Amino acid sequence: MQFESLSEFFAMGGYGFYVWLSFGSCSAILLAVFLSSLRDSKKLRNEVRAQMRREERIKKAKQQEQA
Amino acid sequence: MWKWLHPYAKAERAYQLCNTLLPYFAVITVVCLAVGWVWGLAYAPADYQQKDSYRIIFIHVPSAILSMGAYSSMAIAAIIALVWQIRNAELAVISIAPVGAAMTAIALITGAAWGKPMWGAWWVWDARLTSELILLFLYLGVLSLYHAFEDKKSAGRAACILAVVGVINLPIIHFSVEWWNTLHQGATITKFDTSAIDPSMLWPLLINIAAFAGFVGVVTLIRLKNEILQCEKHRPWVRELIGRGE
Amino acid sequence: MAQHSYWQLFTSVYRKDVTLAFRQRSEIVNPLLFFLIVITLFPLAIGPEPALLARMAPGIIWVAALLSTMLGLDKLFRDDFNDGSLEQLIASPYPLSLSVLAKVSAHWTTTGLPMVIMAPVFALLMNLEAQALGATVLTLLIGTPLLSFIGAIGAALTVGLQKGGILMSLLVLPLYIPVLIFATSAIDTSSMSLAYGGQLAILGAMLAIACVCAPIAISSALKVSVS
Amino acid sequence: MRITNLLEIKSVTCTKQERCLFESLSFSLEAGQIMQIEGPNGAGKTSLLRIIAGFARPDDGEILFDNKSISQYYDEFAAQLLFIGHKTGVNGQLSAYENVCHWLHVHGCKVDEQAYDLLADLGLVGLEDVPVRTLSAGQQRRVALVRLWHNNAKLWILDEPFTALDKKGVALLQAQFKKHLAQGGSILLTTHQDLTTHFDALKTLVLEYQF
Repeated sequence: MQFESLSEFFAMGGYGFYVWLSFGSCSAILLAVFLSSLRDSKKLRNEVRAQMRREERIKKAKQQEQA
Repeated sequence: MWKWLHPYAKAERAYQLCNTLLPYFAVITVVCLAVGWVWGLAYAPADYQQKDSYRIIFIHVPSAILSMGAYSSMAIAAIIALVWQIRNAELAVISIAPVGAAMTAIALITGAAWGKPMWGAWWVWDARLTSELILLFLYLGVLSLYHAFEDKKSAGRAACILAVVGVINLPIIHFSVEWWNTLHQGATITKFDTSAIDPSMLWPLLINIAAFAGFVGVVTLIRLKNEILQCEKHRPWVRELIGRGE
Repeated sequence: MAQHSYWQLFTSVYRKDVTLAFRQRSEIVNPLLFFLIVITLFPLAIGPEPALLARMAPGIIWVAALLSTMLGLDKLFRDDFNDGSLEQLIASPYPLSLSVLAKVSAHWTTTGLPMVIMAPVFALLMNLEAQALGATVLTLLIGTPLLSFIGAIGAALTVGLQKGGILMSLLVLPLYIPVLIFATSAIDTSSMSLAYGGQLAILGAMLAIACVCAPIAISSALKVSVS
Repeated sequence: MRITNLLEIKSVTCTKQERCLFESLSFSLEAGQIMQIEGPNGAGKTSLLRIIAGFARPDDGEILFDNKSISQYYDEFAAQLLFIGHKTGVNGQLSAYENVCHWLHVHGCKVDEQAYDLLADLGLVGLEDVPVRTLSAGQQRRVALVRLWHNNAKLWILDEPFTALDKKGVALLQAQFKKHLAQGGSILLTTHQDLTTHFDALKTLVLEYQF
């Protein structure tokens, strides 16, 4: 371990601001891209389920018409 | 001659392939990221000159490498899509673009954050940073062109054409920016590349590169699965798959 | 089968576009006026101090040339796309890249060439040294067709879109950067009365690449936009 | 004359905005045949024509012309193709004569003094050198239809050719269809009015509207 104490670790030899700024922004961007991909996939699945339900309703309406 | 590739042109098979690959990429990413960051931040020795500010290298260099790597793999997928008319390659181009743009953004931000302690200015018109900035414009061009089309099929092909045009111009841009930078060399001394990096710093750097590559793989696979489902939405295998709640 | 003469196609498409441009005189005058206005903005913004203006003249002239070429690009395929002639060009026995080559050269003749002719006037406005004038005209002569070729790729990609204008410049400007770098440095070195043949050679090489590769990219982009 | 399978559409599928217009559609067209595609609005008639003409690419399936796939041999196919869509392909600023000459050059046909006679055949005498935008919609349509009288294409693909045409124009057009079929050419068209003259080699294809 290069640093004696945790506080020294955060100080990063005086450059703490820059190091943690870059690591923070990097993890923020990585997280943003990852979560937006997951959100897209959930949205897509809901869209398909909604479409399936819509077609159910159309089919049911057609059957009532014929019946 | 591309016969073995063709079966993956079938959307469902490609979807299953992404599903099988995803866990491996995820494991690599998580492990390497954890090890790489802890090693780089806490255990790697400080640089004799720049002391601890050099630790930004552990995310700046991997993201810069991956931004170029993602663009070239996007261009290869674009060439495959245009030459062999393989629809899945088009979807791959669209899946790589966002995470590639993210990598370029990270490289720019960490480059600027690293430049401040070293050269005293947030933005320096260093050749590599400028090429990275133009690469970001190329990514944003591909993404905005894709989202400008309503019809997803022609959107994919247009994005492929732009990716190929971009990759042809990439070396020209890089060469001219390098040349332009040495022309105005007098302005700032921009010795940016770390000279001989000794193994104690090299290993965490390699692990971080693997971690970032794994991350690009994970996000691309997820987005590729989304694009395949989006494009095959009306097909029975998709409805049955989503019905099962996968 | 009718006689296949590529030259007949090239001249016909070229003549059509040039006559269309001359019928609506504004299509030629507008980019030039825009060029002039952008040139006059800078002294107003930076101050009239001659030495400073002369130092910045190459960059300003070339940025203005870049923007006015882009202004003229929108109409390159827009009218043909809207009235259906683009479809007829695609459904013709001749390769589409040949008619695209004709269209881009017609576009250059109506927007690029007037800029080259008017360059001395703009150089005068910007108080550019006399010996740099030759370099300015030469770089514009080689550079503007290059701008038309690269810009036509962006125009072809966005012709089918309603809000294509801004998007086209977002796609095309990064690709213009190498041209800008070498053209302005050619004028710079010539104003220091040094040899600038190297930069011109690189511009010429880029033009050669663009002449060959751009029509292929443009025709595939047009086929995508039409579909 | 051996019936050669001029045009073959093999299991073509097309989806637009997540709506499947038609699925694995297959039919063929021999030389000397005319096929009329009928269907309600939005059934995908125009999309089908644009796919056959090679402007759009189908989701899957392929189109063969003289047993050669049109995507690989597009230039050869285009030499034999004449396509007139909703958009006439006529430039408003140019005169009718310039438009016709330009089209003939682009399609590799010899251009001689015939252009004036062709325009006369279509009832555009005296309007040859006036900018086309000043003509009426029907007259502009006729300027586009002049191509049917002077071309070397075997396959005609026409998207609602009778729109904006008066009775005399429609009759004129159908007479030209007969002449083209007699010379062994084939026609693929969509129209809402029924064909008034009788064609013996008439095939019809009906596209239903699919949700």
